[in-house]
Amino acid sequence: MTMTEKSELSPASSTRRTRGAARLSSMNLHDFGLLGALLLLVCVYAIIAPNFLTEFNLLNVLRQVSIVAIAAVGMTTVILIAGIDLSVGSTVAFSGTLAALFLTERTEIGVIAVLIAVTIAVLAGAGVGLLNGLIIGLLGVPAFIATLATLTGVRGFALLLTEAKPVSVPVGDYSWLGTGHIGPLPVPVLIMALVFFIGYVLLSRMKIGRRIYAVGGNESAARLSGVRVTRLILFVYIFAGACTGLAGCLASARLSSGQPAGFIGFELDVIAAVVVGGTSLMGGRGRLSGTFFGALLIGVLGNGLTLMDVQTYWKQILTGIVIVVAIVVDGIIRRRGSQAS
Amino acid sequence: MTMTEKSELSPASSTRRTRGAARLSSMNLHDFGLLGALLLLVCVYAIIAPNFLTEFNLLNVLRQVSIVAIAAVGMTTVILIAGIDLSVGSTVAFSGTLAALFLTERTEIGVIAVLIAVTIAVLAGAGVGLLNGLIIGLLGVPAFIATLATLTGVRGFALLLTEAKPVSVPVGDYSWLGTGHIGPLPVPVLIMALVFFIGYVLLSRMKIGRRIYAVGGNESAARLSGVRVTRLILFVYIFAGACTGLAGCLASARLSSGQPAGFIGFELDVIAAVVVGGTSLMGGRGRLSGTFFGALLIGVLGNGLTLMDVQTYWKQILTGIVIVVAIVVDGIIRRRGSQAS
Amino acid sequence: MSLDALLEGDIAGPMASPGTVILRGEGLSKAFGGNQAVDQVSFDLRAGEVHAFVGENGAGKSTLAKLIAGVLNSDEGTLEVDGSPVHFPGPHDAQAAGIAMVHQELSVVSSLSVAENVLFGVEPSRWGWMHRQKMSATARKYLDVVGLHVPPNLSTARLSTAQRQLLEIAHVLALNARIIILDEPTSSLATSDAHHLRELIGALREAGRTVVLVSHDFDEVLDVADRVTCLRDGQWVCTEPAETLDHDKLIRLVTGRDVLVAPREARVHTGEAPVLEVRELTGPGLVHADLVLHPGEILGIGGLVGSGRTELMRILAGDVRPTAGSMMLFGESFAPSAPSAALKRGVSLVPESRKEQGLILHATVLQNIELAALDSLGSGPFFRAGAARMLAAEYVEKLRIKVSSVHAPVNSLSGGNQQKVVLAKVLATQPRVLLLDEPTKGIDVGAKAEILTLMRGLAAQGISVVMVSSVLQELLDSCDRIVVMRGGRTVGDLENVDISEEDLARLAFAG
Amino acid sequence: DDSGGSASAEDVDARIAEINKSLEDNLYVKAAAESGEGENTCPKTLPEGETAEIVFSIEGLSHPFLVGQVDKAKAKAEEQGATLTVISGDDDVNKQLNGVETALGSNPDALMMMPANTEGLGPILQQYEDAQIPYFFTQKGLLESNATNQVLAPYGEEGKILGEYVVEHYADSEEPVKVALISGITGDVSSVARTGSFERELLESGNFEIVAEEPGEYRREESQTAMDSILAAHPDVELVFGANDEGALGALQAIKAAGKGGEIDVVGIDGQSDIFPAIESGDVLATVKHMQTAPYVVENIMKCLSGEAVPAFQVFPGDLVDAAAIEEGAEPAF
Ligand SMILES: Nc1ncnc2c1ncn2[C@@H]1O[C@H](COP(=O)(O)OP(=O)(O)OP(=O)(O)O)[C@@H](O)[C@H]1O
Ligand SMILES: Nc1ncnc2c1ncn2[C@@H]1O[C@H](COP(=O)(O)OP(=O)(O)OP(=O)(O)O)[C@@H](O)[C@H]1O
Ligand SMILES: [Mg+2]
Ligand SMILES: [Mg+2]
Repeated sequence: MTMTEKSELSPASSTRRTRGAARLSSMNLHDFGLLGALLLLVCVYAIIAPNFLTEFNLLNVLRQVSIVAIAAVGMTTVILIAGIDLSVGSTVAFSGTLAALFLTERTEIGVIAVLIAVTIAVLAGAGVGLLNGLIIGLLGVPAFIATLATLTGVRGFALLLTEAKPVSVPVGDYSWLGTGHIGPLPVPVLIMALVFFIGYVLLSRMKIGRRIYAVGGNESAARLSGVRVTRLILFVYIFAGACTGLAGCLASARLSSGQPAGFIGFELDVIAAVVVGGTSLMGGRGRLSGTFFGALLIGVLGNGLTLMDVQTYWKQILTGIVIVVAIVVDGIIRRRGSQAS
Repeated sequence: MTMTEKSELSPASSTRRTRGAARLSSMNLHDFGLLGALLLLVCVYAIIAPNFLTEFNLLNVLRQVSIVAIAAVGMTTVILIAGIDLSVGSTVAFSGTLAALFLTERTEIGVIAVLIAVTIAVLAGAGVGLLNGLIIGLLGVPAFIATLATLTGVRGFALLLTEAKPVSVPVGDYSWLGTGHIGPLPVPVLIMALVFFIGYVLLSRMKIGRRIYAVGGNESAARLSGVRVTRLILFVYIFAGACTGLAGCLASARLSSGQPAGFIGFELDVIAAVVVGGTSLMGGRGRLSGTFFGALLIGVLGNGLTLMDVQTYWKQILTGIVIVVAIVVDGIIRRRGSQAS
Repeated sequence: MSLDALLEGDIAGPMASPGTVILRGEGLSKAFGGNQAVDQVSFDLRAGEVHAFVGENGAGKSTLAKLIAGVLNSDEGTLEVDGSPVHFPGPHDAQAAGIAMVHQELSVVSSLSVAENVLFGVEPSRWGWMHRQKMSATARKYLDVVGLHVPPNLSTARLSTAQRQLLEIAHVLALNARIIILDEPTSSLATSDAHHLRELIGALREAGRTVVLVSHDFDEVLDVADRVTCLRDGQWVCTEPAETLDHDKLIRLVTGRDVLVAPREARVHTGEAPVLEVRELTGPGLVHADLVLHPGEILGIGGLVGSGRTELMRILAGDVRPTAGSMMLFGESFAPSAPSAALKRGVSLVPESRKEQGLILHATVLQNIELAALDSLGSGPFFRAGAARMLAAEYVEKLRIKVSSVHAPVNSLSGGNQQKVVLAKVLATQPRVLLLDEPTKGIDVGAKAEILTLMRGLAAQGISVVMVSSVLQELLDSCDRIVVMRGGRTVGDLENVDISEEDLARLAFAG
Repeated sequence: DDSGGSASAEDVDARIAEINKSLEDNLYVKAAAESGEGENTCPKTLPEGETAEIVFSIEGLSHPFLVGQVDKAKAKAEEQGATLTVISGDDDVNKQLNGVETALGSNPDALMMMPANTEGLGPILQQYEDAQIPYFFTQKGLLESNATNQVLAPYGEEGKILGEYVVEHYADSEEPVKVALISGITGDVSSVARTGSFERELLESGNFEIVAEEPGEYRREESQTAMDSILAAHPDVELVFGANDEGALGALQAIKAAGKGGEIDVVGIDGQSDIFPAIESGDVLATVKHMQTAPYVVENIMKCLSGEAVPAFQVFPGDLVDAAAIEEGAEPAF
């Protein structure tokens, strides 16, 4: 076996250490790029935006970000398999409205009722996800157009349910989900942490995570390696739908009402968070930590601009610019990172 | 050399004719599938929707479809290179508003002024396209996120321009563009025909058309075959922007006003038309004729539902269902078509 | 870690004693549209044998293999495993029955790490939870066995084609199947790795596994196979014990004729003014390369996996920019900013990976062939479809591409014919310098001879050819001069007179 | 629906009952009834010499009326020596709530809100109450809340005023007049109030037949498309009601495109500047001015912060504007 020994000395193996280092640093560099942008923004705001660096405001931002971020966990898995879910806004409205409808007739809302309402919302979201998954995985309709159709259909259904009227929830344990605290931490932030943890386990600690990355990276290869792709697509859309349903539930808890006409365009915020977080729309590449920082970056950006009393039109223009800059800078940092080593 | 002679008779060559036929029929079958769905819809409506099959109504549908269809020509080229343009709604609002701003101060609007206004709108659209192209082609930002950023930014800019006020255009030659007729045919329909003709020449009769399909099919193969990909991306987004600008101009002519806050979500209609028309979101596959029928299908669908006085929520639900069904049926017909031969 | 130890683990499915038939196909047929790819084929596989499938490009070898592996479902015929009929709706089901396949079109997932690819589907885990610490160690065992020495946590995107090929073999070993199908596993391996693979296959046989080997390399087939099944135009021709065959017999079985490669005329070009001169070229993957190319010369480039040959070709083709060094083309400086610029100067490349860089798979043969030559098809910005059709028809004829019509999508062609389409596309640009990176990868003996003849013809017309190949014998057979690369450097430049494979190998490993 | 015969009397009665029911608990209709009743004071008064800091949370800024609200509120604030911070909700309930939450962190002296919709504001308003920051509503509001003062939109009144005008305008008509309605945002309370009040007025007079109702989303392009279809289905329609002027102008555009300019009457509500030329040229019959309420609220805030009591509800219906009114010098509302 001289051959094997000799080829130990081939260039590929001599670069083992540097390569390994490169991979490590490029992984960190990505988060570093985003985190850098985030820290920069925080510093700038700390100086120029009044009341930015208060505990109240920072917890506020976290709480506001949490709903987007929870939906973004599901969206990350969808984008990792090179899919997309445009129906998120409609699903948030739909699931929140359903939960509110369940609660609205009650005079007393106890823990049990709240749990049932949460379950209803999550199941409603998972149901929409199942529908998406069936249209995409079984019927073979491209995800963009399939979820565009459910965007329209689910919205129509949500509006139909209540004739477009918002549904009030009597104040009680339910709104605690959206506005309460445990210790210093807002409840939605804690729920967000839980969802991220579940997402992390799923993507990084379980076998199904490898399959998600594989299907996104090279679907036919994954199929040839024995992945049952249709099942996986179904699973991912159902999971994403459940996350979205939970987000819808928290949104309705926060607003103490189901808003069948609300959250139009919400999916774009969610997708922006995921993509700014470094997940590739071509599938197969990305991580949840990036999604979190992406959501936070966009949330902090908007919060500071509001505090600084920037006119809303300018806010829109600046948001567009910052998103592009963030992605470009992040790309440069990553390319540098992998060249330097 | 008996073998070589034999191989002339091999299955592959004996199927030469059938393959050719298969290709022909599968190409036609696609349009046939769509056309079939369209005809079916028309037949159903002719029976159950009052006043559907009148000349007035049919011309009406065509006129309403024309603005979406014009933007869809540009969108088809973008999707063919595996891109996407989410900024279309904002660009329609922006370019129409600019054209209206130019005209609003005038008391008399002559042909020259109209031509200048059209040019302004088209250039404004092309400008946004250039911006998209630069962000995507030069900076390497994914098209989805780049145009999501311009969606936000351009909308902010349009609103800023007029403080969200619609800009009225004095009635005159300009509104003729949107509402006039030449012979029995509405002007926007004729302009649409012209844009489709230009698109057809570009995609099917010019070298650049071949390159567009190639870049969408396999970007690195196209690059190695001498396609200057960045330039092509720039060209395609500028062309699409110009189409969108023209659509914005017609929209403002039709409404006799620029609507900086209007056309939110318009891009989704445009994308739906292109994709229902059979163009693949993965790039490289699709045709303009499909786009036209796709736009028409969606337009006719909505028109008939309105005529039948279907409740707006149900309209949304039905639209979602019909889009999915159209794509699924079309896929089945195409698969049948290529198997049968 | 020896292979034997690795193979001790529980394998999927029961183990049969050597020699018993464990899989039988009866009257298998598969058609694509009107094209009968596999036509009434019957065969059997025995425990502990190496069974080779041979045949021309498009003969149906891969299709047959895919029928066994559950990737395709047959139109007619039955499959039996251990005497009972089976039906595999998907690859997953075949894997469950102990059948795994390495595909001709490489299918690693480049967004996963090397270890994740190796252990894909068999991650050390409990109840769906991965045992991450174990992964690297387990993966490294398989990597060592196939001779791929890269860190298990490296991103697969950084591997070269050959390294990916080895990775896939490691993966299929990790699946621990009892029937292992290898579809042209050595087509992009360097000679040394290919030899190593032969040893590996032998070890698998010793361990009682069944290996199906699809290959165009008859030396390899004769070296490792116990039995050989030959297919022609989708039909079974014969199944013979390997001992009864030799190289010439195999060629006749496969092609139905004698393939004669005219002996190479030794030609020396060094006196003439060079066409291309490369000095001290440095770039990604390239440390220092010198190269001189003369008119009408066929220059071979040899070397090991990852020695920088592909990177050199990409720089010459304008696909990658060098960081230092100079290039001269026909006496003028040459610094192409993009492939389009190189094409304008008459430099064309047949890239290493036809799937990723060579072809638009879903597009037609016509659309692929016309692409690079567009500038010459029609005047100004307008395109003449008629001219393009004629051009494509001409090259389909010239290269004998087996295709029903130029309107057939490229992904319906067999691997070898796809390779010819790439060649046609490049030749249609009428290059003055032709760069070929592994041009004979996956091509059958007959076609190889045709391409060789074609190259000679081009060279005779004064076109200069640079050819990278991992098969040293192929370089010796066809090139006037051979440059050897090692570690991103050119380390040897030999006139192809009286040199042997050993000379080249010695240079490639360590001067 | 067959537009041939006129609807039976029972149908009309049933429809009127339906409208009455839908308007029964309509905030705007109720608020108008309670206008001027009750009085509130602020929890704290502003120390002498300090500038009042007012946060104005508005549902969005994508409509000229909204921009007008902000402009007029700013002008009033400046006049009164207060600073006004504007936070737009970008037409989204959730984002508006974000803004209101964020503003709480800067501890303003008063909050003025024009909400996208009023459901679910309870918890955040409670936080403002806890922080002793008084809150006010402009245009849209909440019946059961501790808002100090609400100057609400007269949506119902406007529909009624316009309806009365139309009834009188067609008093001489022999046949029932065929009317098409282009409502605003589907299900939106404002649209329900305007369209319902208008329709009720017409139905009660007995001289009108409603042949079609389509949502126009308060937007010109959607209204035009809706009108295109109405014209196709009911070519004999005589009068079109737009739930706002944008809707009326969209309908007008469709009528002209169909070559029926001058044959069909159009009415709208809002009194926006675009509609004035159309009224002058006779294309549009009339509109009702929809006045910005924010400056009244700013005034009330300042009064309240200086210790005065302010009324709980106020509703100020605008004037009807027709060609005659314009001749007499009526100005657009925005
Ligand atoms: N997916 C497909 N669609 C249509 N035709 C196909 C498809 N796959 C293979 N074919 C056709 O089936 C025949 C057999 O192809 P196959 O890939 O099995 O050949 P092969 O013997 O493996 O050739 P090679 O040595 O070139 O790999 C060819 O004529 C090919 O064009
Ligand atoms: N995109 C890349 N990024 C980093 N390293 C790369 C990249 N592409 C290739 N390399 C490395 O550069 C070296 C030279 O690779 P190259 O593909 O040129 O080798 P080669 O001699 O053509 O070998 P092969 O037989 O594998 O094609 C290898 O070590 C390879 O891993
Ligand atoms: Mg093959
Ligand atoms: Mg190589």
